[in-house]
Order: sequence, then C-alpha cells, then structure tokens
Amino acid sequence: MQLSYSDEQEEFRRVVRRFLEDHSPSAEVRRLMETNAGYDPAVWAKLSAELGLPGLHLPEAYGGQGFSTVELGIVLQEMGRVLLCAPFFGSSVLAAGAILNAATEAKKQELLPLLASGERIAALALCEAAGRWDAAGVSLVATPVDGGFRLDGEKTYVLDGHTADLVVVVARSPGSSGEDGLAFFSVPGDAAGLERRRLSTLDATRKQARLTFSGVRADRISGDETAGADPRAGARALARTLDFAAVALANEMVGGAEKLLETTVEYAKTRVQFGRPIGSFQAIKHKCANLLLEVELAKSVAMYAAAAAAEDGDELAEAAPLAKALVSDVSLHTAAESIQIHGGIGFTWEHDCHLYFKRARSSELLLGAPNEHRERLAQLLLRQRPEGETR
Amino acid sequence: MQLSYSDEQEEFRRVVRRFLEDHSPSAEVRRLMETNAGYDPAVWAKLSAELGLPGLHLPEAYGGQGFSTVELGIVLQEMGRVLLCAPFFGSSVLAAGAILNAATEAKKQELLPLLASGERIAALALCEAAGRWDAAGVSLVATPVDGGFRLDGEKTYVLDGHTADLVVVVARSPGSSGEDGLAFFSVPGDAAGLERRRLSTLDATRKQARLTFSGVRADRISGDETAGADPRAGARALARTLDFAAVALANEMVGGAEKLLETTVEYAKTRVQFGRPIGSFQAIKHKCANLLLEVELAKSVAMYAAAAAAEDGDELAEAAPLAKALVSDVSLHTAAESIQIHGGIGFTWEHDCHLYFKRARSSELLLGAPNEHRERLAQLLLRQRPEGETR
Amino acid sequence: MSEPSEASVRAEVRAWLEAHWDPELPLREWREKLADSGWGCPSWPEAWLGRGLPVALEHVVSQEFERVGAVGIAAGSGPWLAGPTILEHGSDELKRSLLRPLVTGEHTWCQLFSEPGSGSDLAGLTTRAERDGDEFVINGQKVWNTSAHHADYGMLLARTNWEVPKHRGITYFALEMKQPGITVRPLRQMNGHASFNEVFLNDARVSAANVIGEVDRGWTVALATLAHERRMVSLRREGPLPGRGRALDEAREEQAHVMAPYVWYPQRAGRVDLVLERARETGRGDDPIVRQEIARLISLARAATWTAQRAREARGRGRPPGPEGSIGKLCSSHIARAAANVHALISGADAMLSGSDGALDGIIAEVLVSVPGQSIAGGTDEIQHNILAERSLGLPREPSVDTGKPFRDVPKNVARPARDPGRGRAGDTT
Amino acid sequence: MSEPSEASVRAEVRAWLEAHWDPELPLREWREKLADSGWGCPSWPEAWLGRGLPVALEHVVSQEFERVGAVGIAAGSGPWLAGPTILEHGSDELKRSLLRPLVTGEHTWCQLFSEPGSGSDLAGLTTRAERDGDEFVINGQKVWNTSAHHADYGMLLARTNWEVPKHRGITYFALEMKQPGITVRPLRQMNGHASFNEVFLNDARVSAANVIGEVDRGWTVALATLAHERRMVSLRREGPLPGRGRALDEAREEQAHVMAPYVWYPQRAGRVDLVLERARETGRGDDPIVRQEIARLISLARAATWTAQRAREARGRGRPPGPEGSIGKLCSSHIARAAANVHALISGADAMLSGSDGALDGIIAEVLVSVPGQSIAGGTDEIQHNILAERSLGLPREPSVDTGKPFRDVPKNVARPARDPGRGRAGDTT
Repeated sequence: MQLSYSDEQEEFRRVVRRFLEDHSPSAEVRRLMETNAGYDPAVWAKLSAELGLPGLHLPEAYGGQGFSTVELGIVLQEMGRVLLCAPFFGSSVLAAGAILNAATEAKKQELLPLLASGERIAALALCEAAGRWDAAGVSLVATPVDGGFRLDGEKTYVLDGHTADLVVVVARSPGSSGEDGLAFFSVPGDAAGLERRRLSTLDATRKQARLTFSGVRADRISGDETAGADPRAGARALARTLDFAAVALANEMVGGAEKLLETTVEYAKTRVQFGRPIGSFQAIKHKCANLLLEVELAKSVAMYAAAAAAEDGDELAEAAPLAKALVSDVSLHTAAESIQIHGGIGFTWEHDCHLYFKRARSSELLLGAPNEHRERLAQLLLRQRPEGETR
Repeated sequence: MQLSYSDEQEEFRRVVRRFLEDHSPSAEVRRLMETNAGYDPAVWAKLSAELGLPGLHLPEAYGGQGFSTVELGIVLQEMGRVLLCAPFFGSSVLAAGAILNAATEAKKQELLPLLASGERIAALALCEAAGRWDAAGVSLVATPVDGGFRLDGEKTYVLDGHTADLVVVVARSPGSSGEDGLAFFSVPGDAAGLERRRLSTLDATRKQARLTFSGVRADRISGDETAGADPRAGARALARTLDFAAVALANEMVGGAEKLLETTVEYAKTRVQFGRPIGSFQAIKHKCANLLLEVELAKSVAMYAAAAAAEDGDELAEAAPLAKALVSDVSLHTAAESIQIHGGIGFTWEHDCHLYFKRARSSELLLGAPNEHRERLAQLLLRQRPEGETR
Repeated sequence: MSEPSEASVRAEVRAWLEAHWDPELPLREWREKLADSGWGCPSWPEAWLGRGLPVALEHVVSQEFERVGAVGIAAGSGPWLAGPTILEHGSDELKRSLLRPLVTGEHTWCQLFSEPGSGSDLAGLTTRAERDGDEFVINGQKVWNTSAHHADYGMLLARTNWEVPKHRGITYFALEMKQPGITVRPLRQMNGHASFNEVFLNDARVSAANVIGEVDRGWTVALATLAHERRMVSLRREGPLPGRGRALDEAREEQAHVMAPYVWYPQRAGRVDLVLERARETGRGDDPIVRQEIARLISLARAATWTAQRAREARGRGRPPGPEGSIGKLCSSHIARAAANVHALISGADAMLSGSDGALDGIIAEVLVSVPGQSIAGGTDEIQHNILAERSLGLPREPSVDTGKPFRDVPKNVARPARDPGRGRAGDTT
Repeated sequence: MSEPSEASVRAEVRAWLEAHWDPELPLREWREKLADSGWGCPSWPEAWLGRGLPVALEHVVSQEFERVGAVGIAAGSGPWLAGPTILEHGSDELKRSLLRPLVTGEHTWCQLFSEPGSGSDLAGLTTRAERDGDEFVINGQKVWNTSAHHADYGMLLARTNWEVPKHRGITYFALEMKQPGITVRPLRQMNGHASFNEVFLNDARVSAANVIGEVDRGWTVALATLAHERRMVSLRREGPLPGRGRALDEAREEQAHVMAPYVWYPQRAGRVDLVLERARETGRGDDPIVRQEIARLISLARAATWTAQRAREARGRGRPPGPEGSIGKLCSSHIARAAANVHALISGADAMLSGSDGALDGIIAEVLVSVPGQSIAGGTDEIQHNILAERSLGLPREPSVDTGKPFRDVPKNVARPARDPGRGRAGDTT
C-alpha cells in the first residue's frame, strides 16, 4: 500500500487548497451555515468547472476524471480543512458511490455524467428512524407497480436531501428482510408524494433532511431481480458504498483535525499568560504533542484506507471500519482539546473552534458510531484464519 | 451513609498502623514473598493476640470483637499500605465471611471462634478453572455418602489454600446447575484425597493454591437441604460473601494506592533533574494531581461501600461492584503512574513500586475483573425503577 | 444579648417572621424590613444590616424562612459577592451607600475581573485606571461578565501602577455601570446562548471614594471576592419559590431574571440525570458496551458526590479543609465529558440533530455543545491541577518569570484591536 | 574508482563473497578478512576498514551477505555506537587501536552514560574525571549498562569541569573495563530479569590519550552516539542466522550472548501478536467488550506501523524527516500498555499466575510486569512529548534554571550513599 503522496499529488493538493482558501473562508462558511441550501451554487459551479472535483474519482467513461480514492482523499482532506459547505460528500461520495456500485450500466451512463459535471446534485436516502447504516436497517418497501415501483416510508439523516435534484433510495422488495432483497431506486427531488424537510443539525455546515415517501413513483436503477439473481447483490453494493464512504469521511475528518491542530499550536505560541507563551507550559505543550501524535496516526490510517480503497482488494474490509473509528476518535479529541487550549475564547461563537468541534461530533456519528465500526473490525480480525497466521 | 471516621476510629487506625509499620517493613515483605507459606506465624499470632484483628468484624457471640465493616475497612487499608503478607484476606474476610453467611448456627459456633482467635486459618475454595467468582461457575459436586459428603473436582486461585488448616468448599448437589443447589462444606487442610499445590503468582505477597479433591470426605456446614428449603439459599449466601469481600478488597487496594501516592509525591519533591525537583514540572505535577483526585475518589467509594456493608441495606448491591471496579482501576493506574514518575529506578526490583504494582494488577482480577463488576452495576442501575425515580 | 444558641435563634426568627412576614407586601418594602431587622443577612454585623450571628447558625434562619415560605434578600452577585467584599474591605462610607440597596435588590451588581488578555492569569490584567483629581479614568476591556447588561454597579479590577510586580499594582473599584464610557455587548457562546457580556471601558469614570480597600492593594480584595464566589457556587441550589402573593410573584420574577444566564448550565454539566432513562427509552441499555460506559459514568458521578460529602462531614468534625474544591471542579469536567460521550453513544445518529429535531427535544445536542465549557469556566482544569499539586500535595511551584519584576516589563499578549462596537469589528479574526 | 552504482556495488560484493566467504573459517579469521576488505563496514572510509560507500548503498551489501548466508561484523554496541563515534570524533591513534577489534568482535563495548542521579537529564551527570599526569582518575556510578559485565571497553561520560554550564564540562572517554577500580553488578528489574548493570567507578584510571574528541567537549560526541543509538534501535531486526559451519556456529553463539539481555523485550512491547490467538483460544473473543478493546489495540498498532512506513516512504522521496522517531517511541508505550490490559482482560484470573502456572506458560504475566519499562527506557514518554512539542511543533522551551550557570551551582540530587558492593548495601532505601 502506498503511503506517501507523489510530487504531482502534492501539487494537486496545493491547487485545491488555494481554490478552497479563496472560496471558503470562515466568513463564507458562517454565511452559508445560516442558509437553507447550505451551499453556494456559484462556488459549486466553479469548483466543478475549474477543477472538476465532483467527478474526480469517477471513471472517465461516465464523465469523470478517473482518479483514484487517493486523490479523492486529498480533496476531502482539503475540504475538511476549510469546512467547505457543499454537497460534495452527499452527492459525489455517497450518491455517486451508490450508483457506481449498484446501478446497471445503462443507469450509470445516464446518471453519473450529470453528477460528475456538477450539473445535478444527488442524495442517498438510506437511513431510517433507527439510525442504522446497513442493509438490515432498511425497511422502506418498493412495491412493483405497472412498469415501475412505488415507494412508501421514511428516510432520514439524508445529506442534502432537501435540495438534491435526484434522490437515490435504498429500499427492499416486499416480504424480504436482512441482507436479502435490497435494491436501489431513483426519484426526482420534486417527485409527487415526496415530502422533504430540512432537519436542524448540530453541524450547520452539512445539511440533512427527512424524506417522507407516500406512494412515490420510482425507477429501479440496480440490476433486475431475475429468477437467478443473487438476492444479496443489493446488500453487497451497499456495503461497498459505505466502506468507500467511510474511507472518504475519514479523509475529510483528518483534514479538519490537522488544520485545527495547526491553529491551536499557533495560538499556544502567541498567547501569553504568566509572562510566557502558554505553549511553553508542559500542560499545554504535552497536550499539543499528544495531538500531533494522534493526528499523524490518523493521517496514516486515512491514507492507508484511501490506498486500500483504490486497490479495492481484501484490505479494504478491515481498513474502512478501522479508519472510520480511529479517525473519528482523533478528530473529536483534537476538537475538544483545541477548545480547551484556547480557553474561554475557544468556547465562543465568534471563534472557529466550535465549527470544527460540531463537524467532528457529527461526523463521528455519521455512517455509524466508532464502536460499531470497531465491532465490525473485531469480527473480521477474529475470524478463524488459515493455519499459523497470527498477525 | 457515614463518610468520615470518628476520632476513635482514627485512633484505632494509628494503633494498627504502628503495629504494621513495626512488623511489616519492606524487608520483611520481601523475605516472606520468597517463602512457601508467605506469612510469619509469629506476627500472625501477635496480630491476633494484641489487636484481635482476625475476629475484629466477627460478632462477639462467635469470639469476635463485633466491630463493623467500617473498622474492617480501616484495618484493610492499613494492611494494603504495607502489603502485609498474611492470611487475613483469605481467612478472616473470605472464609469467615462464607461461614458467617452460609453456615448453620452450630457450625458458626464451632468454627468462627477458631478463626476469630487467629488459632486456625481457613481458606475459601470457590473458583474453578473457568475463573468465575459466582454461583454458576461452580461445578464441583458434593455427593451424599453415609452421613456426610464426598467431594470430587478441582478448585483454584484459592488464597492460602496450601497452608490453611481448614478449607471451606463451595460445591453443588448432583444434577443441579446455575444458582440452584449450592452448598458449603468444610474439609481439614490435611484431609485424605486432598492434593494442594501452591501456584506461582504474579503478586508474591499473596499466595494462591490449586486444590484437587479426589473423593474427599466433607462436612456440610450450610443449612440442611430439606424438602421445603430454598434451593438458592446457597447462591445468595455466596453472593453476600462476595459483595462483602469486594468491599473489603476495595479498602485494601485503596490503602496501597494512598501509600504509593505519598511515596511518589515525596520522590517528586526531592528528585532533581535539570536543576529543579521533577515535581515542579507540570508533566509530573499534573500526573500527581490527577492521582490525588483518583485516590480521593477511591477513598470515598471504599468508605461508602464499607458503610453500606455495615448497614447491610439495599445500597450494598450497587456499592460493592462499583467499589471493586472503580478502586481497581485507580489502584492499577496509581501503581503504573508511580513507576513512570520514578523513572528507571521505579522499574527495578530493589524499589518497592513493583510490589504495589503486582498487588494492584492481581487484586484487579481477584473476585472478577472490573468490567464484570461494571456489568453487574449497570444491570442493577438499568432495572426498570418505580415511577419517576431517575437517579 | 447572651451567646445565641440554635434554639434561641430559631425562636427569635420564628417570632419575628410570625409578626412581619406578609406575602402580599411589595417586594421592596419587605426587603427594607429584612434590612432593618438584620434577618436578611444574619451573619453580617449588627451595625451593617445583620445580626452578628455565627455563620454556623445561618442555616437555622434559612430553615425558618423556608418553613413559612418567606422571601429572603436579593439573589445574584450583589449580596453574595459585592456585599461581603465591601463588608470586609470597604470604607464605612461605601458600606453606608452600597450595602442596603444590594440587599434589597435596588441595585444589581456584576463582576469586572477577566479580560481577553488575562484569563487564567487574572493578575496579568491590563485595564488601566488613571487618577484625575478626585476620580479615576478607566480604559480597557473586560469579558465573561454575567448580568453586566443590566447591572447598576460593577466590581472592577484595574491597574493603577505599572512599575511594581503584577499583584501589587491593582486597585478594586465599585464602578457605576450606567455611564457613557461603558458599552456592554452580549457574548455568544458556541452553544448559541449569550449569557455573558463583553464590557468596553472608554474613559469611564469612578470616584476615588469608590476604591474598595486601598489603591494598588486590590489583589487581596479580589481574592476575598473569589473565595466568596467559590462558596456561592457550592451553595447555589435554588429551586423556584413556592406560594402565592405579591412579594413572592415579584421575587420569582427577580429570580427568573437573575437565573436566566444559567439556563444551560445543567447541560454544560452533562445531564447525568438523564442517562439511565435515555438508555431504557432507546433500548440502547441492551448493548454491553453502552452498559460499561454507563457504569463508569455513574460510578464517577457517585464517587464525586461522596467525596464532597466526605469533605463536608470532615469539616463538620472540625478537621481542616482538604483538596475537595479543586477535586469537585475537576470531577465536574470529567463527568461532563463522559456524560456527553455516553449520551452520544446512546442517541447515535439522533445526536446529529438539534433543536426540536434533536434527541430529547435538542437537550442532548445542547449537552454535546455545552460540555466543553465545564473544564474552562471558573478556572481551567490545568489551573485546578496546579492548585491540587501545589496546595494539597506541596509540590514546588514552577520558576516564575513574571512575579518578580515591574509589570511594565512582563511580556503580555499583543493587544487585540480595540473593539468599540460603534466602529465595527471587522479586524478581529481571533 | 568511479561513482559507485547499486549494480556496480552488487557485482563487486558478490564477486568478493564468492571468492572469500567460507562458512568453515574460524569466526575471528573471517572477520579479519572483512576488516581488511572493507566489506564489513562498507560506508566507513577506505582508510578505516570501510569502502567509503554512500549509506544509501549499504543495504545492497547486506542483501548480498544475506543471500549467501555470510556472517557480518560483530553485533552489539561496539560497531554500532563506539565505532561510528570514534570515526567521527576520535584521534587517529584511537582509530588505529580501537576500530579493528570492535569490528572483529575481539573487543566488546558498553555505554557508560546514565547515572542514578541523572536519567532524563543526562547532561547533569556527576561522575568526575580528574587529571593526574597522563591519566584521568574516575569516580562515580553509572547505571543501566547493558553488557557491562563482559565488556572490554566502555564509552564513558564524566565531568572534567565544574565551573562551566553543564553541557560544557563533560569529557568522553574510551575506558578499559578490566581494571581494579571498576566493579560491575547486575541490576534486577521488576520482571525478575537482570539485563542491565550498575558500574561503580572507584579511582578507575584512563589514559588522556583515550579522550574521544576534546576535553570538556564530550557532550557533542555523546549526541553523536545517541543519534547512532536511535538508528540502531530502528534497524535492529536480527533473526537467527541460518546455515551450518564453524563461522556460523561461532557467530550464533556470539549473537546469543549479545542478545541475551533482550530476551524479554517482546514482552515489554506487549505481545500484540498474541492477542487474536489468545482471544480465540480462550473464547473471550465472544465478549463484545473484549472485541472493542481488541479492535482499539490492533487499530493503534497498525496505525503506528503505517506511520513508520509513511515516514520511510517520505524519506525515500527525499522529503525531510518528521516527528516519526518520537511518535514511534510514544506509540510503543501506548501499545504496550493497551496490550497488557487486553491480555489481562482476555486471561482474567489466569493472569494472576506466573511462570509455568501462568497463562501461556507465564508469557502473559511477563507482559504484565514488563510493559511499564516501555515508557521509561530509551527516553521517557515525558521527554518524547517535549521533543515533539519543541522540535516538531516549534513550541517554546520552558525557561531553564540550570543551563546558564556553572554546574557547581546547579541544584543536584543528594548523593545516594556510595554502594561499594564489598561493603554491603544496607543503607540504600531509595
């Protein structure tokens, strides 16, 4: 697994950083936080046109740039650094990922170019009231009706669900349960019978919505359910989508943590109490050192996971939950300690610490809490392995 | 619940402390560690004759002094401070506790005075290979034979089991399981068919043995198993014995932690590096402050639990596992940090830190690891409570 | 008057209340009676609105007031902080003019201690007071000032001498807040509440007669206030007043006003009280991992409670106070942090939502974004660790680089741009 | 000779080995050939037993030795620490007399740096070296000296000037160990092993010609040794030598001798490698709480591995070294501690037993009583935190109280009673 970025990748990072620093300064984040859409369509268009980010990691065949998860990781790290308010994670990572993993070739051809160009924004509607990010948590039923399907039920925690042009819905066939019978559907954002409500979120920089489906007409985008078809194909596509999303989120989180650590260390160098910079006191100094250690570990893990996702081999299954759990913990701890090191000013609204703190707490729970990911990792680790292998 | 000691209790503590400092200095602990019996019978006799400690907490009707668990807690704290090598915990706490809770009046009359006077030493044989300290973990069977019982099976982790004059065995009736059919038996230490082997222990200051019973003749000491008798009486007596022992052990652990903190703080004041006492560096200073906090919490918890055991009301069920878990954690953490603060010298055999560290690690696991006690506490806390009570 | 006993005090206050308490009195009128009688502040001297009772007997008076449902003196930092400080260090003239209105509630007070540049290092403050005839002219900025937006007076610390070490050039003033040189702005916290203020002092003026204690000797006076503040925090446990009547209605209104800034404090402390209920309600108590964390949290919370109780009992036995103050403060941080994590573990995805969409109507979200304040406000955890190590364990202090020299020569924070709200705040990017 | 390439070096060493490697040679004879040819220390100068190759090409030589199973130069601190230090700072006379025997293994070396009174603060050492004609007379005590009981030479730091700041009065000596003034005693650790020694220096003597570097300038030389030590630790990964033959047998014996003190090091590191197997074997992996802790531990261990790999790759890309040294050291402490706790959680009551009664034949018990050393030896966690904060993050140093004044005036530890082992050690109660 390659764990260092090439000079070209570092140059790419610089380009992305420059763009984001220009277009997503703190004042802009604070402005967009208070809006309903939660992002600036003009910036989105520019980021699509100039850098092609929405399709960066999508195959060229579908209008993307064909880069790997490693480059995607770089982009997400940079977005995490500035807390970019944009539908990137919801549309390019989650929804596009679902289409890529689950949809038929025809549907990929139809839908992905729209997302890759940034022209359309999609949302993945997976989670329901129980808050589970897995196949078994899906109870919304897609009932076959003449030539299509009818969706009835509720989805929630849907990133950008209230503004998306297109909603990708994970639903199950009537009578199925667990990992069986899952399929993916597409619904226009303004479909009849679809009620969308923006939710009030802890992290105002990433919007979520609740979607209520009452007899909504939907297209099935995943493969046909023929007699011989694998009933678990949908669940597998979902699992791949979520692994990929977990890796992406880990990279985004690590960017925020790194930025926050830099800000905090800078503050510790300049803030004077008792006639000395507070960073000369071991209490603060060792906290910073410990954060550096954690952030460096988190970076390695995020990079490893991104490389594993790019290789798409056996390592991904363990790397994804490992990265999601470890980086979540580091990200939240970094945010909490940063506030503590800043003292009173860190607890104010006007200081940016809290924006990172809320993003960290929210990302910790998005796609499942760390303990769930650790449980998954442990299950994989403890499977009986072939003779002698004791890693 | 009373959470401060009276002046009389503090005076009692001073007497016990003086005796133990005189009779159990570090050199003596190190000498006894290397012996098979692991204690000095002469000191035991003196501690019995002069202070009456073995029967301190036993009712006067059975030759004891009739003090409560609060005074017992003081004694154990002091024993923990000096790492006294003696069969006190095994005989006076565990075995005498079992007899007190489980035995018939006649058996109490017969056995307890011998233990209270320190004349005889008893051991409680409960745990088996699975390492469980509960009723369901008992599989050794007591088969009724003419006028008595025959024991077959193995007991392990038996404190002072290789030297005890008397072994109190927890066994079950043939065919019983779980919490049913438990009974208590007594066996002389030199009984035919009883094989006793001292185990090599991490903590050399408290000896353990493995006991193998091959058709050993035993007296039943718990109440007769008549037709109308409660089949869970034995399990209940065992649970009470273990709660009481957990509280006692928490008090012993807290004494060790307190002593170690004192030693460590003293070292931090006198040890000079970089031209300053190391205790003036925040890295060390804040570690010490944090240990003080933990030890103070542990003291409160141990005292509360001792008072709850003395009152023997509803509070004990929650207080015992709470105390065992929290004080174990504090005790182990204090020992580990003390070694760290001492640096290299703390890692040597000649320094006493490691004796406390090993006692702490071993006590953590004795009577069940902290997570087991937390699980028990949580179960109690989460029981549905009567209306409105949300504590 | 012979040495008062619990019984004699109880009889006396009971008789007085029987004769005078009338829930239908206007609040101010009742408070004047309290001030006249000395029963409002029974441990204050008889000459100054009190009855000279030992502090240990104060609770007898409280009990009797509670028994009949009588209103006591005003709430807030006036009678709790300013009053005792003025009593101990103020001139007789200040006692005469300031004590009665703060007891009756006619005047409310705020504290003007902390500054943007001096948080943990309070004695490093740089607000300046310059003598101008019979007055001092004040310039600087204060922060974290609860109730400053409606206070009549402020307890102000300002530097009057820059040529001496930092603790020796500070003066303590009773500052009239309603004057042109003072601007008060609310300060919003990360949880959205704005319960503190920033106070900008631009040529504010205060009479030299309003110095509490002596010029340049204000640090000692400040320590007295801080000691009273710790006592106040440990005692504050005010439920709503029961009963009907004009005095009671007015007192409830006053209380609501005074307590408004503290509405999120329970959330800042972590709402341990909700944990078991939430675990049952959500079914998350079925998860062994959740159970472990719950057990840890409740154990810690109980250990903290019992430690406070142990300290109280020990003091009751006449033993000297121990480290319980800082331990309690640190425990509250640990508990708050742990509770927030347990709540997040229990609520899961729901904890991503806030307000009425959020778990428990947003209370859980408010816990999550409030607990970071617990380890900062009222003395950071780091400061508490220093206190424990130095005062309780006797570990040596760090070598000081600032206490030995003139404050003028001590490194300070680079001044943030003056933030006169009238002139906009664009430059501030902290 | 033209600029060597990987290919040219490989061809050359391969040819040489083909011509000279004979597993049946006596070890010493083979090593003399290595010294003569320069292939034993290829990056050393050609004048001094090497071939002047760039460090980056050393691994090519190692690979070729490994490929044919040829024995290399002696193991231990002689060629790894003393050799490079002498090369960089020693006189030509010392290079002539000392380098060859340490390469061949004729002389073994030990380090005499740490003292009971100076651990983290190595430069605060108080062992004294006093000039006496052409010699220095050494008095003091050293500690934590691996292999001192059989070493021929010691790398000794001693103070030669007490009138200057601490870093400027230290001299570095090559000390002959086999002399009457030196007593070596094994030092037992808490896990029962005795892999270090204490060294008592009572009027030990060393020729002035054996000063490495200059008198009073030994600190710089010591830093060079310490840098080589860090490199050695990061490179030490010696499995047992395979193959048959006299040279190999003798080398294995030598290796076993040198490595004996390190037999418990894997336990000190926590034996993460055993965790999954133990969890399966005992069935404890069925407990969700155990699974959480296992996942945490393995995640941490992998994160540490990947971080080291990332740093290596970055260096391979020509980027400057980062904080990985201290991070690796700190991770090893965290991992060791966490692993011990996981092992205790898995083994339960069985972890109370040791030796053959204990879990996994006592290995688990040895883990439990060895891990506390991981965060102390080779630079405590606290020192690593300082290094990370100051060197990697650029945070300011603490104000120093000792580096600016004559060492004579710096507070030091009260001397422990001299512990001449001949006179018994009763007085030592540290």
